[in-house]
Formats: sequence, C-alpha cells, structure tokens
Amino acid sequence: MKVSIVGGSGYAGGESLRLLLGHPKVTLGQVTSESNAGKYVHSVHPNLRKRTDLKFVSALDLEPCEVLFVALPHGSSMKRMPEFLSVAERVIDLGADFRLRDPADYPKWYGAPHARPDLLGQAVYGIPELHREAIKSARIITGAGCNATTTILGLLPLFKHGLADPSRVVVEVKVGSSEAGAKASDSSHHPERSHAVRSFQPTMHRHTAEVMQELTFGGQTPKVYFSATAVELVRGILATCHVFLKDNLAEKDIWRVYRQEYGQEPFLRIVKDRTGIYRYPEPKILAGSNFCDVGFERDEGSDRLVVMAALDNLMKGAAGNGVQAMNVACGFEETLGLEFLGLHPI
Amino acid sequence: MKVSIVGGSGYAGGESLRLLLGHPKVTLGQVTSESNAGKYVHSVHPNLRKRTDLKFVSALDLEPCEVLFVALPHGSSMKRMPEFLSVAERVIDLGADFRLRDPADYPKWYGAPHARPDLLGQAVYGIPELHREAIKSARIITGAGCNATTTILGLLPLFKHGLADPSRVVVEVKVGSSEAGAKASDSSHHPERSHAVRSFQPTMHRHTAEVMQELTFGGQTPKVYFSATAVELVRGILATCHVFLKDNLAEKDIWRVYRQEYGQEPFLRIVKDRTGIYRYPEPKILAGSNFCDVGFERDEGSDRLVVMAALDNLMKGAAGNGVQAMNVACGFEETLGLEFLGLHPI
Amino acid sequence: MAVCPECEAEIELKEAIKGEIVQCPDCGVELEVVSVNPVELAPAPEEEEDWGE
Repeated sequence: MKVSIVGGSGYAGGESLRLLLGHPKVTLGQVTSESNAGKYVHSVHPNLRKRTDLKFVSALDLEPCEVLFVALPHGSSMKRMPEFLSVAERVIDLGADFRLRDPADYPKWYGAPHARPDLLGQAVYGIPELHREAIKSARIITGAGCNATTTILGLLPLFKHGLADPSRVVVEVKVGSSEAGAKASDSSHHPERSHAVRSFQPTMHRHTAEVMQELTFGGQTPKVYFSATAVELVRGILATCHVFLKDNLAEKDIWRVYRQEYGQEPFLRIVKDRTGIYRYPEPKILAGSNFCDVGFERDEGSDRLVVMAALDNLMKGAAGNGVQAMNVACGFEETLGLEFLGLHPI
Repeated sequence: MKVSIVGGSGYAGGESLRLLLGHPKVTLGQVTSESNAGKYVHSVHPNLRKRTDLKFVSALDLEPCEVLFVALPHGSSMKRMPEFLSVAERVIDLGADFRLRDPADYPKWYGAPHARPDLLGQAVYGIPELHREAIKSARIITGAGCNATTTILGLLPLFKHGLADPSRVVVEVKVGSSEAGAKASDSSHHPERSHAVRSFQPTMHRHTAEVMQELTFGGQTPKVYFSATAVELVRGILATCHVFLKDNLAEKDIWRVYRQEYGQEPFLRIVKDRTGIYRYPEPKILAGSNFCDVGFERDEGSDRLVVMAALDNLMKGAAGNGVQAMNVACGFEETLGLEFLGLHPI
Repeated sequence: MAVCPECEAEIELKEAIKGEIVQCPDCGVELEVVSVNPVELAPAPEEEEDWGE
C-alpha cells in the first residue's frame, strides 16, 4: 500500500516517516518538504541514515497514493485539503485544522473562521480508542493535540460513566521541548531551555476545545481548566488531572471502570503499582512507544481523584496515533508497525 | 526456537528480554533472577507491562533450551559455564568472563586466574563484524565490553590495513550512567550524578586487554591508552580516539578504507557529514538501536587522525550485539529483531 | 555513475544537467555538475556557516 507524507521535515513528519519505513504493509511514496526539496531525508532525520536514500520532493510533484499523512503548520491543510483528497483515498492530518466538529468553534478557539467548513463533515477525530468505527469509513482522519490526547485518555472512563463533577476539572500538563516543533527560538536556546521548570502557559486554552468536545457524554460538557509547564524532557507529556467524584467511590471502583474501558486496548495501560520505581505513569520510558499509561490516586480526605496520564507527544500524541488510525482504516492489525515497547533504563 | 536468560533483572538482561520478546524466531523460555524469583518481569522492567506476564524463576529450575543468554556479575559465569552448557546448545555470555583468549591475561588484567581455562578454547569473541564465521560454530559466544566495542569498531580498519602507529593510541570514552548497572551507589545518587562531567577513570585499564587483543594484526599489537569520563547520559558512549598515521593520507583515503570494511555492514555507519546538526557520531540518537556510528577528521597540521565512534552501551555494547550474534549463529537474517532505528529528536 | 571528489562515494545521476547542484549521499557536501558525458562533479561554492559550540 502506497503512503506519502506532506511536510516530512518536521518532528511529526519525521516520526511518521520512521514508522512507515518499518511498516510491513507500506510502500513509501513521496515525502514532501518545500525547504528541503532535493535533499536526502536522512540529512534532516539522522536516525534514518543507511536505512533509506529517499529525497524530499516538492508538494507540487505529489503523485496519487492510498494514504497521505499531512504534517503541516497550523492553517495550511485547511486550504489544501481538496488538493490532498484528489491525490489520496485517505488523508491523515496530524495538524489541528479539522479537529473541531463545530465550525463555530474555530473563530472562538483559533481566532479565525474555518476555510472549508463544508469538509468538516468528512473529518473524524482520529483517536482509535474513541472513534474506531467512524475511522474505518473516514476520508479525513484528523490528528489530536498531544496534550488533549493525554488528558482525554486519562479522564474518558470517568466522564463516560458520569462519575466526575464536570464543572471542576483542573489539568496541569508537564511537557517536553519537542512539542514546540523543529523550529529554533530564543526560548528553546539550550542555555535558556535546559533544566527549565517553566510555567509557559499557566492558563492555557489551546487544547481545551478538543478535550471538552471528546469528553462530552449525555449532553454534558465538562469545563476543563488547563495549565502547561515545560520540564526537562525532549519527548513526553505527563498530565496531572484533578477531578472531583460525585460519589464516594473507592479505588477498587475506579480500577473497575478503567479496566472495563481500557482492559482490551493494546496501547492503553493502567499503571498504578505498589512496588518498583515507576509506580505511576512516567513519560521517559514511553519514548518511541505508542502507549498511553494512565494511573490514579484517591485523595482520602476529600472527593478528589488525581488522574495521571503519560505518553510520547510524537508517538501516541502524533505520528504513532496516525499510524494506528491508518491500521484501523485499512483493516490491518492495529498494532502493526507499532510494536516498540520503549526503553528502560533511558 | 527456545531462548532463556540467566540474570534477567539487570539492565543487559532486561534489554535482552525486550529484544527476544520482539524476535519473530524466538519463543521465550525462562528468565532467571535469584533475588526476584516469583515476581513478574515487568515489575523490574516497566516497559514490558502489558506485553508479557512472565515471572522470574530461580536458575535452579533452568530447563533445556537452544540458546541461553547469560548476564551475570563478573566472575559468576566462569564457574557455572559447564552447567549452562549442559542446558543449552549455545551460550551467549554478555559478561566478561570468557572474553580474553589467553589464560595468562586473566591474572594480569582481572587480578585472578581463570576458573575454567579448559573452556576458553570453545569461546569466540562475539562481535559479528569481527568474527562472523567463527561465531557460526561456537558453543560459547562472549559479549564484548561496551567501551571496548566502541573503540575496536572505531579503529579496526586503520589497524587491519596497518595505517596507524600502534605505539600511540589515546582514547577517551564519554559514558552514560547505565554502564555501571542497575545497582544504586553513592556516586549514582541523582543529586551527585546529575549534570556530572566526571573523570572517574582518567587512566582506565579494564577494557584495554580486549581492544589490544582484537586490534592485533600481522602480529602487531597496539598500545591503547584509555580514559573514561561520565557525562549527562543514561545510555550511550562516545569514544574519541587519537591515532597517528604512518603516511600522510587524505580524508578521501580514510573514507575508502572505512567504506571497504564497513560499507556492507548493516549496523556500522560512517557518519561524517558537512551539513546538519548531527555531523559526527552522537550517542543519544542511537539509543535502542544496534548501530555503531563511526566518523573521523584529519588534523591538517599533523599526522593525527581523530576517530569518533558512538553506540548504545546496552544495545550494540551488550544485548543488541548478543541478539545479532545469535542471528549469525542460528543462520537467521542478521538484522532480525534489531530493526529499530533510534529516535530523533530525543 | 559519478564519484564525489571529497569522499569518493558513487553518486547515481539520472540525466544530470550542467550547473545542477546535487548532494553527496555519504559526506553531504553540495556538488555542482561541471560537465556531462562523462559527468564530473566539483564542490559547489558554499557560504561558511558556523556549527557547534
């Protein structure tokens, strides 16, 4: 099956390229990058040395393919989606342009109306654990925000079963530096970014819309209060979510709900361990894997439940999830090409 | 093919377990650990959660198998090799006990005579790039020291072709913290080890014997002067080697010799790039991969050639090399189970 | 098949055009096609950008 990538020089595009190169069902088509056209892909992605002599091409030379991964900066794929749909049967857009279903949400959250509201109906929010069936027949499969993915997967069972108060949800994500992408900036300059514990968005909003959209059950939409802090990581997110339970549930009950929802999911692991060093979800040991680990702890003296969720923002938070969605859409074994378990120690 | 591991709770044993779990030709037998017998392997190796419910067993319960990986502390496998040979057709010993061919070297370098010199003849130094043919018929395949492997692979072409002065070889290895193993110590306590640039062995000797043994060509044994410095890494080694060329060779000539020796090797890459960020070998992007990257730069004003070599001490420096040697010994495709390319960015 | 003047890597060139810039797959140097039949390559003029510390 021929798969191409538009926007292959960034981190999400490069990670998609790495995964697709190792995917048994995929023949790699083209990888586009306007700024690097004509250059070897390994000159930008050194881990691909001796693995492929593929060169970047311009998007103008894009040939037809079965699946097209799109990893472009914000706002680009909105305008060019018709062009992509004319080239590929399925488009997996890792960007943010088609994530929200309601056209009215775009001016509200992203400050500008959607360029192609007519296409929104064809787009499915591409997290398989949430929309496996819909993905099977979708032509546009959207990526999900990496912080949103972590939060949604952490809290889904609670809101699906109506166990948590939707008016009081506080989430703080601790994030690595690769989340900001491959473009260097003053704040990513090593002497400034190294060893940072930086409250770069104490009242963050960007991913809230997706989280509220995906955690709406029974007409009830939770209000989510976000915060983001940069920590000493390149890959990885840890979301610490504070929710308040409607009933006085014991941890046993919480185990049951999470096991019911996630027990059969190949990529979701409930991590709450009485022994060992890694007792709760921790991002560094997930680097390169497609896992999202979820744990929780009841606050004895109150109705608070702290839920912790971790993943690799470039894998389950972007490219890995894209390949997983491709596997679902094309009827392959969902874990195909995504078997890497992560490294320990790292 | 049934493969078991003796000493599965350490880092090298754990990495072997991760690789063997993902190896298409391997059925995992037993994984022994005296201290953790009865415990789940994932309680010690968290990246194996939801992947296996295997439990550690005691080495006393070891059943016959085709290949036995041994990852025991120094001195243990020497005494127990007969026991291992009675259980397995082939033993891959990641430890140091059988690495030196000459029995006289053991008291000289390791301070004590070898316990089973009679078995030394059956042991082959297990780096496939050096001894591919011999490995095919060996019953004992030894691992190689991770620092030694890095240095040997960096310098092999020069000494094989007699291009460098054997009396003046200075090597400084920069190493990560996982090299010291899973056992905690005062110096590995995070506040003490973090951000260290620590000359912990300025006049290191431990790996010299192996390097001299494997770089002996035409009866000439090079004298290697080692130094080791700990740096801010968990996995990874960068060896910076200073050699002095007999003739005034240009970089083109060096390229030719390295390409001649390593061009067809799946795991050895010549990394010397005029562009990009990663122009010379760099350990962090090799984490989890079985690559050893080698680069070099001529010192214009003198006869010095600086050779740089990098690898992951737990992969090509230990478990990955063990699996590669197993593939060679059992007639499998040499890269089987070792396809992971490493992560970028990381 | 042309050869990189810097590292002697073999470079496959389908219908090379005079003046075209190609990158060596091994050493990454930018090369200019200075003549065709047979194809000859010479290091392309490059601005010296700093790299590293």
